[in-house]
Amino acid sequence: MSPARAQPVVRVRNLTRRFTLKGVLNGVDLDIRKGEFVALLGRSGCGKSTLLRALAHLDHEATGEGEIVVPARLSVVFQDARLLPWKRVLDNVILGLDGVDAKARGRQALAEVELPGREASWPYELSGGEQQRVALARSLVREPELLLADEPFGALDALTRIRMHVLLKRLSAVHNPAVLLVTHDVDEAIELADRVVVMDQGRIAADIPVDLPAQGPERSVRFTQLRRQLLGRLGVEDSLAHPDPAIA
Amino acid sequence: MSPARAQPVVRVRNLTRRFTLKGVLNGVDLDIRKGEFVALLGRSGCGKSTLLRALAHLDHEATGEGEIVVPARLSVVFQDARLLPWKRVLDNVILGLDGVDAKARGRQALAEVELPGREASWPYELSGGEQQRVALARSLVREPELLLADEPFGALDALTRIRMHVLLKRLSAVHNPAVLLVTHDVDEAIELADRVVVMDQGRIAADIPVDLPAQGPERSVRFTQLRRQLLGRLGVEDSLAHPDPAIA
Amino acid sequence: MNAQSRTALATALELPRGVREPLELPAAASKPAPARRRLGIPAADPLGWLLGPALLVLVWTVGSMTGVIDARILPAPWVTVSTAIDLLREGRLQANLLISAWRAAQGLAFGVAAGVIVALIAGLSLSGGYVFDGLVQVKRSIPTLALIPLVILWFGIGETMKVTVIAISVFIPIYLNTHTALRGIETRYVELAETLGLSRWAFIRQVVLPGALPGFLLGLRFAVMAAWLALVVVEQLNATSGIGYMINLARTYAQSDVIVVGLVVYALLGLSSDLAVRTLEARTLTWRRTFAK
Amino acid sequence: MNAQSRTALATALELPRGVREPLELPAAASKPAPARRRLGIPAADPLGWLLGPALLVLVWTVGSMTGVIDARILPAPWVTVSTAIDLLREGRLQANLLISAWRAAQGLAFGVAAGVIVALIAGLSLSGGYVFDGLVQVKRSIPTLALIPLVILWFGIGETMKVTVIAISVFIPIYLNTHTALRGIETRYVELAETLGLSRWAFIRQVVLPGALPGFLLGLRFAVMAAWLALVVVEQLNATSGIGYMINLARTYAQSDVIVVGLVVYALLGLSSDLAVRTLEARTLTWRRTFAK
Amino acid sequence: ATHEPAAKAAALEAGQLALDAPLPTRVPPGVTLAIGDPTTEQVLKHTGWIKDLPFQVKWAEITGGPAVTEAFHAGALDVGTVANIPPIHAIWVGMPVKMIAVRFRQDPADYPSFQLAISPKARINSLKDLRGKRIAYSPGQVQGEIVQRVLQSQGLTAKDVTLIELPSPTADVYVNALAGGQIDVAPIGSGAALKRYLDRFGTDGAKVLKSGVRDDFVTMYVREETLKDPGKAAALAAYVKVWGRAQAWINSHPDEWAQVYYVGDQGLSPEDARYVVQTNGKAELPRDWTEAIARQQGSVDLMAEATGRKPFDAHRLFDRRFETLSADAFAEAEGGPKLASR
Ligand SMILES: Nc1ncnc2c1ncn2[C@@H]1O[C@H](COP(=O)(O)OP(=O)(O)OP(=O)(O)O)[C@@H](O)[C@H]1O
Ligand SMILES: Nc1ncnc2c1ncn2[C@@H]1O[C@H](COP(=O)(O)OP(=O)(O)OP(=O)(O)O)[C@@H](O)[C@H]1O
Ligand SMILES: [Mg+2]
Ligand SMILES: [Mg+2]
Repeated sequence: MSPARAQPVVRVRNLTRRFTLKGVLNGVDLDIRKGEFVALLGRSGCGKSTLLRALAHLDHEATGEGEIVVPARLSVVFQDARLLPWKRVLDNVILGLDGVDAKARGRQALAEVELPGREASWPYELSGGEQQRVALARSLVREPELLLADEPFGALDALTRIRMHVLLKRLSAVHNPAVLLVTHDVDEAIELADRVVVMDQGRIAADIPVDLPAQGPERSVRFTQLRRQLLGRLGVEDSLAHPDPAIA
Repeated sequence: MSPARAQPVVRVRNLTRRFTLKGVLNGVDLDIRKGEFVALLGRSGCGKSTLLRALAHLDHEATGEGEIVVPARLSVVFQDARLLPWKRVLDNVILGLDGVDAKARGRQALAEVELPGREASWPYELSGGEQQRVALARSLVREPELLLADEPFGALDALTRIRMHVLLKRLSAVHNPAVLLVTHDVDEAIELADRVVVMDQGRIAADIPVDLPAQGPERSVRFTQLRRQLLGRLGVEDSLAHPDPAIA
Repeated sequence: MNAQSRTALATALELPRGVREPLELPAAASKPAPARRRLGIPAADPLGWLLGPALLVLVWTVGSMTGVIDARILPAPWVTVSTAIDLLREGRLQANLLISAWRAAQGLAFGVAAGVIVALIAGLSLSGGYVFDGLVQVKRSIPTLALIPLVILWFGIGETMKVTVIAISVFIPIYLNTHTALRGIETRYVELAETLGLSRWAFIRQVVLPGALPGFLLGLRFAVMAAWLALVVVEQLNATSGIGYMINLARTYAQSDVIVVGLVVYALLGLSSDLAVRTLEARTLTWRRTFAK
Repeated sequence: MNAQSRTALATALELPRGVREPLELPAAASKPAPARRRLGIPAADPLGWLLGPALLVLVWTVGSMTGVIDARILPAPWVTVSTAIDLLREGRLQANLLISAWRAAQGLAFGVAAGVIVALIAGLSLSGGYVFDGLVQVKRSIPTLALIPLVILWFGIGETMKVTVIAISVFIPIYLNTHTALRGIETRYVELAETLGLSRWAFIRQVVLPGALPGFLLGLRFAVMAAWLALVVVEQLNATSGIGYMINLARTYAQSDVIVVGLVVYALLGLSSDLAVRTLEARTLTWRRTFAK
Repeated sequence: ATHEPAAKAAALEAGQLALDAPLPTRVPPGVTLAIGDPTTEQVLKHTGWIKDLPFQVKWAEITGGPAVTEAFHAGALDVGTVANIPPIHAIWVGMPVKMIAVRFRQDPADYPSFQLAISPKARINSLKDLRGKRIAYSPGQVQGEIVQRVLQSQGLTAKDVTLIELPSPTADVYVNALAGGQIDVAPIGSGAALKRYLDRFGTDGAKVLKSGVRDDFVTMYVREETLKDPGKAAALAAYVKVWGRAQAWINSHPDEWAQVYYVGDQGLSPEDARYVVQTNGKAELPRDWTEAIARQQGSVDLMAEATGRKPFDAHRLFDRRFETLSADAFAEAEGGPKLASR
């Protein structure tokens, strides 16, 4: 979790992208260092997925310019699970991997996302959250240098979500990838990230390091502060911020 | 929001469903009265979508038995947005509606989900959250007697989500439909529902009325209690329940 | 109280509608709405498609019995059966069929292989598309009969020529369907393959081929039929055997009973080879969730 | 430091790879990895498919000039052109073409209409499927040539017969492609239509027809070609005009120069009508995001 | 062995045989002929004479003018057996050919190859009633020529009747068109098809009229290129002799022939087969081709007028070095030399 003070592995400068007439990214600058975990927040439709797709060299449809430097070994968790419908679950996970141990690694990854024994299922036989976890397993199993994840936990219940957080943290610590995680859950962002970035108007509107004390009551205070700050950035006023007035 | 003490409009008795060998629903009993708002919680893969599909008479693939009574005019928000790719956004919203005012109503619904001016977009031109909102608009515009919504807010940011909550509450108050809402967000469930139902092992494991005082500090206390109770039901222990220790 | 719809589901949900529910709910039952209309259709009986041909045979039989169908032009079914038995007893039918089937099988094999390979080349690269796509259009717009002189020139009048002509007829639908199907693979999956860093060959094997399989299989249904039908043309040329030759010969002598036997054999061949492809379809496309399987 | 991939994107992202980036990043540039491989292919040049036919003409010309191609079998391009000019001057080519085009258009219209309607009936109802599906298989497995005697009996030898035979040839690919496409519509969308309470007619109009459109259009590409090709068969029968008649007559008289003109005309007709269908495809399928449009 | 048009033509230049040089009598080893003559093939196989041929044969089931022309073009065939029209067209499309054998029928008036089948619905009792009727016409085929000659014989022109262009690669098209009343008259080959037509529709009033036109001209022809090959020329000379013998054998073994070819090979019933053999009449091979040339000249002129081509001297179609070869072999087999020319 401790980002090396090295050259950034992701370097984005003045990135612009537009669809036909509509400008979506209007000059995004972003650096991510090796091992750094960055969460990306922003309104629905603000251009988060567009940015991720640009980083993955997938925006063949958009026009635009700017500079992008990313590691060659990157891996994307798409906003939709995007499993190949004609491959069984395990084959989806190990797609494109070769080597004798691919199957074993795929099986282990499936077990880690709590889907042991579902190797031979077809994608259509999975629930929404199960599909999402298979997609996560597919990304994690290839130990990327850069993980781009577009709301990978959106369809998960509270407990499963927590387990996935633990998994992601553990794997991050081992393989030390740079991570850019899109999420709508502010708590999740604070909990997981080293830095939270908020997009607005096609730009990075805020770039806030998560400096939580390790433990104790200070941690909780800082957490609440950070949450309030981020929600404010997202346009949610204190009074609306949480249905539970105890927190507001 | 005040459920009439009438005959339930949804009546499910001893519903069982299995896929090939796997039993998913093992005797579900559920009543929903007219105007009642029920939230459905449960682990990923526990059978929530299966139950919704059974209520909508869509489970042609599963086998099973049991009794189902539902109103004829029901409307489903699927877990995937499920927009027809060959129809523009407005046409997707008013699909199957006729009458001269269909277009106007569709346009209004789009404005209500904060997508004014996107009538002529193709579904592929929408972001994930935008697609989800179009699907929501499509369900709301037909003023159903029963609304079955499968995680309709999963891909929305905090602010948009709050606005959608407000919208749903307002429309519910006007048209008084029965609502069954699947969500993974416990706070959302408490905030919106009259009753929260938790599924486990293919059964309704808990059926908890949301009896929040209207205002004041009692409300916040009861809110926290309810959340703890529900999270407990979902297997999340207090210490894990929230990344923010202030709440635990 | 609103209109209500009720269904009680027996073990098999595909039970015919209108089956009585085991449980009664008096209050709700007072105003039962019709069960939600099912727009999708239930799984078809695997032998249901026999109904159409059976009806055809029925019409033919009744028409022949009542004399509505002129037996001099279309011999009655029983005449056809007895002619067929005669032909079988003489051994002519089997022998011809065997030879034709061997020709068709060879042509099919070469045509399918060429069709898939060229479709891949033309579908997966811009320049391949430029070179082949127009050429295939030119080829398929030229009547096979008019090509025969050139084919004879290049491949002689022996078996090579016959197998080549069949292969060419097979090539077109395989190419066109496979090519269209693979160009129709959703971008989502192509993007996925790109981010997973799939090699071109892995991309073809894991994404393109399975994704284009439904289209290929439809092409195969056309192709199998094309192979049989091409026999009628090629077996006019320097053939002394084969089912196409048999029909052509019978036409020369206006032997309508033999012609009809030939046509019935064709129909049976067509139905059974189509059935074979469809079975293959059902086996290989289990992953598809579509309107009707 | 890891391998890095860099791309600087000019206004059009489809710029050829290898274009120099405007910004330099010295540290990162020291170890640039190849840009992520793009498996999808960029949009094709709309005239690119002309390359194949152009190559063909080139081979033909060079072959004829060097004498590799025997002029008695395949007359040289310039001979073909001058023959075509002669035919045009005599007015024969235009007249034949016009008559043929009118026949093809009529047959196409009837065949497409019948194909779509029967595909809907057979595709959307179990019993319709039972009745029609097998029948269509029977029909398509029987060689048209062998059916001609029966067709003559039922439809005479006039224009009706000709249009009917063309319509039948057109019917098969339209039916088969549309039927397969509509049965291949994803269950998701059928379910959606069910929950929205769409009427059967609205379901057909809003879900089935647009969903089956890609398949139908492929069928149309086959059908248009089938209409032209059927001319060669029907214009043998009681015709004194038409492009098929012209080719047939030239064949009996072994006039290879006229035959080749006919074939070239066929190739041009095929290419241009196929182009028309593809343009229609591009217009109506804007909503599709596929591997290559 | 005959699949090398251009290359072979060039190679031949050296050792070529002039078209007026005497035919070599010895067939060198290794000569192969591709012959499209299924009936003779059957006779030779049945009689075992096939083993005595002094050259290799590749039999081809290729009949009919267009198919033979295509196979000639492709160099896939050396010998074609057709009626008299296709060689004329071959000349016109620039492929020089020569006839190397000619076959007529004895009593051609009684044993016509083609007869005019009359639809049950047409009121036609004699050739005089043809005016204004719908007649099936297939340009380029011998059936077409017959129709034109019949009209000529009745003092009619194409304008006096309705010619319906309907090629008949197979008899069933004409039979059904007649039965359905789509056409009134069609020339159908005497034999099984005609018998079948009468059997089936005779009760409805279907009739058959003799055309009165001679249509018994059958010829064996080859490309000049083939004749320039001394080996092949020698083989051809040998073949026409065997062919003559085979014609005589057919004449003298009608029942055996019916059984061997029409029943055994073509799948007709014995009854039909006998009928066909009977209506085929007896072959006659003229020892003098003067008459054949005159008749052929008539055909050339007629076709030239019909198709707008340039007429030519029919003599160039005949290779008279072969004139007596087949006829002598035929006559010998028939039992002693008898002059068959009239
Ligand atoms: N192919 C496209 N053509 C036109 N507009 C597009 C296209 N793709 C995306 N857009 C538009 O660009 C904007 C940004 O989309 P993007 O998917 O990046 O949003 P997002 O931040 O990921 O939102 P969400 O949180 O809802 O997924 C949206 O307004 C969307 O409508
Ligand atoms: N068509 C199917 N065939 C076989 N198994 C299926 C099928 N559909 C669903 N299942 C299984 O049934 C179980 C319940 O699925 P369901 O979609 O109802 O879960 P869910 O509660 O909606 O989960 P989530 O919150 O992840 O969407 C899952 O374990 C799933 O794998
Ligand atoms: Mg997004
Ligand atoms: Mg679900």
